Amino acid sequence: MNREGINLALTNIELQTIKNLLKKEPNEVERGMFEVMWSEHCSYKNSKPLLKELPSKGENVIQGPGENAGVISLGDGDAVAFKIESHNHPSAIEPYQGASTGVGGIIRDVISMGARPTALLNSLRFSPLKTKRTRYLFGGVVSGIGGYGNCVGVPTVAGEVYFDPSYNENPLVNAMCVGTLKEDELYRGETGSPGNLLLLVGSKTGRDGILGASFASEALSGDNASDRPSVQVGDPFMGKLLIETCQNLLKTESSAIVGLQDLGAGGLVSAASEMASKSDMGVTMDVSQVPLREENMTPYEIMLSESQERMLFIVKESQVERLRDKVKELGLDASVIGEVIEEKKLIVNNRDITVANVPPRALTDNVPEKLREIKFPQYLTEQWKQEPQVSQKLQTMITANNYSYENLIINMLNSPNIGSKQWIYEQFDYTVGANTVKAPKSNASVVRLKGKNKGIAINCDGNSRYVYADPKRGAKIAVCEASRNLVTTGAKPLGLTNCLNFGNPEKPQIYYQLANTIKGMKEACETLGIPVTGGNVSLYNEGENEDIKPTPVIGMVGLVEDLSKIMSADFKDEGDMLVLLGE
Amino acid sequence: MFRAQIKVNLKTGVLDPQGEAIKDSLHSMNFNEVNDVKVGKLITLSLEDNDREQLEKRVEQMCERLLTNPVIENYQYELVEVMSK
Amino acid sequence: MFRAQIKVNLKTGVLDPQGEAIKDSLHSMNFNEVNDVKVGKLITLSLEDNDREQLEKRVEQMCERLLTNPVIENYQYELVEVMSK
Amino acid sequence: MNFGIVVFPGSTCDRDAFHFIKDVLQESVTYLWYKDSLPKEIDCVILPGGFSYGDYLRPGAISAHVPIMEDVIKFANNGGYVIGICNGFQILVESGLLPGTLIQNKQLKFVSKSVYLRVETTDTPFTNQLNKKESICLPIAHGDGNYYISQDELKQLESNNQILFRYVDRNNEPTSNANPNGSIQNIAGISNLDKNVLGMMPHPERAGEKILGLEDGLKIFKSILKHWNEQGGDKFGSY
Ligand SMILES: Nc1ncnc2c1ncn2[C@@H]1O[C@H](COP(=O)(O)OP(=O)(O)O)[C@@H](O)[C@H]1O
Repeated sequence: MNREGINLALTNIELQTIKNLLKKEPNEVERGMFEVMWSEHCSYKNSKPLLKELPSKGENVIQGPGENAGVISLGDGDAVAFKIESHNHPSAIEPYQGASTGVGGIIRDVISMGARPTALLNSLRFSPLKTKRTRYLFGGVVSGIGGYGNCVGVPTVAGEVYFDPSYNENPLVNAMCVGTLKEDELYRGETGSPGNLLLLVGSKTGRDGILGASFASEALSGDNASDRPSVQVGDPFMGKLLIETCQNLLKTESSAIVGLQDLGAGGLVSAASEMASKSDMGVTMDVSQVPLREENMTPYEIMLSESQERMLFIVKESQVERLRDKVKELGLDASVIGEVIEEKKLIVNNRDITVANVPPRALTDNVPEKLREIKFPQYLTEQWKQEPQVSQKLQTMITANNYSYENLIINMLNSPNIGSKQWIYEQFDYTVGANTVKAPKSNASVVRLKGKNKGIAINCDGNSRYVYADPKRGAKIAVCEASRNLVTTGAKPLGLTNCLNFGNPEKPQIYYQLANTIKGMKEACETLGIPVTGGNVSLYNEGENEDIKPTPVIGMVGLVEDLSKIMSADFKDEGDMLVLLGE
Repeated sequence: MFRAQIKVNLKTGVLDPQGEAIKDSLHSMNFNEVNDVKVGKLITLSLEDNDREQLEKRVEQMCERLLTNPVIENYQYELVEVMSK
Repeated sequence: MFRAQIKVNLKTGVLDPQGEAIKDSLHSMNFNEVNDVKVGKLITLSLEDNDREQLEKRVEQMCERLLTNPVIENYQYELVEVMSK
Repeated sequence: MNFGIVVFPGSTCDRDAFHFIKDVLQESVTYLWYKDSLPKEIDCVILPGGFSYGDYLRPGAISAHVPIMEDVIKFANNGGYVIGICNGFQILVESGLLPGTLIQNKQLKFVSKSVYLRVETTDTPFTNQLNKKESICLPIAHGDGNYYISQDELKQLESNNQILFRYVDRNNEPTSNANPNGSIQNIAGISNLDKNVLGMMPHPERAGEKILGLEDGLKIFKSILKHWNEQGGDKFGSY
């Protein structure tokens, strides 16, 4: 989970709820823990009631929403783990690092399920590249995505990008990762029984992202300078070592490892409390055992730090030393920082002083959910009235400009939304891994499973202009487009993940867009029989003047049963016939 | 004619994985006296102008607008007068 | 305790695409007084030793064996004594 | 034939090369950990692609100094086959086994695509199964593949036939448009003077299977097998 959309300010109602839950006034550390865990990004307080409606079951679903990534069976004991996530706000502040840490974060979500990352995708939304600032942001984001993915050796096989002025202040950067695993090698964020130990693996902990929490969900202001300290810097080299270390440990030490969880938004607080409450256990931790990168860090900072490239392993006490040595041999820090306990408490100590003591469930489950006011947006009333006139308008435009079919086509191809995306994908290593059967320049990309005649087809889609014009239908179109793209390569769609990028949910018209988008997605998924195995919500994407167009991005995964039967869109032979199917 | 030498370094607290990797490598080569390594950039500009005060302002603008990334880097510069060729 | 500040620059004649690109950008931003841009590295080492002469040799070895690539780069360094904490 | 693939921290193409040797070429292959020494039975060392040590300082610079490289240098100086692909090429120039150096791509951007290469020399252990001036197609994916060497040394490379591959266009010409990274004279791969060390930026190990779309990489490895067999196979080796 990456930091995004965190609104630190707890409301009075929330503060009162916390007091009731704790039966006391929270101290500074405890309050910070609640602020992060009850933020929009960690708690989904604005969207949870709506998301419950999405179908998440299916015969192939091994893991639905609730874990770091969804997992779907590919048959014969093979499975695929996948998830999409936004890193919009950090990318608007520091495009290279923002995008790069976004990729790193989604990779860790997938490795924490026990999978080896096999492909990356991304979905980008920017203002048309007319200003220096936008070009700087766009260029930085593209090279940041490549900078991380290329360096860790996971191919970036597909993506999509749209340009629209509504993303001027809030560009969108969504990253998706797909990993493969054996069904019986699935891991979850579980603590197991009391006495198991918490082994923190990876980079040292610094002050990354701590002060930044407050900016992320508040409207981005023009003066980014004040946001500086919040920027997280990724270290893909460490990220690569983390992938290999996790794979190595999970394959060779499975009897010693009980569960694992990546550290993202909310850092240690989030990882520890989520694992504890899922497993109905408690945890004690000692912040003095956390390897630090900077001097004089307070317990508050250590608990909330969002330093990248860290994972939390839960391991059996008897084997911890061997594991620790092995991790160090592989080039990473490893430190025992706590223990699983029976009592359902998250107890944070600094040596022998207790600095926080809260029930894990209070952090993860008890946030007051918000069903917001919904109002039919004014702009739709007007737009829908005009709808019948649209084709007429188009015709008038064509006649007025004396467009021939030829220059109409050239004009369309000239639009950055339709034209070639070569400038982007040539910066991404899409062949590393020697599994890429189709990518890019195809409707969906296909990566094979080595040693088998089958593969995974993947892509992501979401045309926000349609969603803006009609949230419910637009969402259906997005799901259908994604599944069509899979089907046309010869794959059977198996499941989807989604990223809901929206404006300020406190505005009733925006909440209308969100609620109806989810409704549309639900209907399309039910009709097509495609389960939703996870996703991510990014709200408060608003600038000073406007909210972004509602932008659900659908990431879909399908199975290619026979690689020799893949279809591609290029013309094959002279004389072949073109056939139009459908309405 | 002036020459500006601009030293660009990462701000304190910003992760510097490169410095760490170089330090480890130096240690493995038995340069154990090395305690810490930082890697920054050194940008040298040749400037066709003779007004030092004016140039100072210009160099600062260049640093802030293009040469450095104010989000994670800070800089220092020196202006030295040089003979034109 | 000493600090070594090592300036690494490209040898003359070696293509410097980064310097060229920065120069073009600066020109397009109307910093037309910029004649030439060179981008090098600034490596700062903290050294746990007090023998300056000995350290000079060591720093040169580090530069030649790891820190610089003699095919394309040259270097200069300064050693400054600093107070240990 | 026994291939050994060195795994540096941050290697990313080690597994691709392993798969290629084992499943496609069907020869024996082992991973070699960078901290260990080079086992005696290895006939050919592969330095794989990737971002060893995150490309920090200069690509390949830190890796050139890890323990196993001392052995690899001895092995190469005794005539053992060494192949450096992409980051492996960068490690070879940093360790002094190959002349010149690789700097940042002229466009200052990472470049990932398929390129055409012209085979310039066939009289080597790596190209004897290719025809002179044959055009082959391989993927590249790198940010620092811009080969640079002084004019004097370049002349030596040429007169000793050490330039093995050049980037060319579809007409088999080394034009500047066909040059993906600014390399001097479109150089994509070179060997040492004795022709037992190969460094190349393109990835032959990603191009050996029909399903992946490109197969020309196979010819390079078939060349090595042929050369090794001609030298007496098992009886050769053991440096
Ligand atoms: N941001 C991106 N990252 C990676 N690949 C991309 C990106 N944007 C587009 N592509 C790739 O470029 C190709 C063309 O994209 P697009 O124009 O969106 O095609 P289509 O509309 O046919 O899906 C596709 O293969 C797509 O995966």
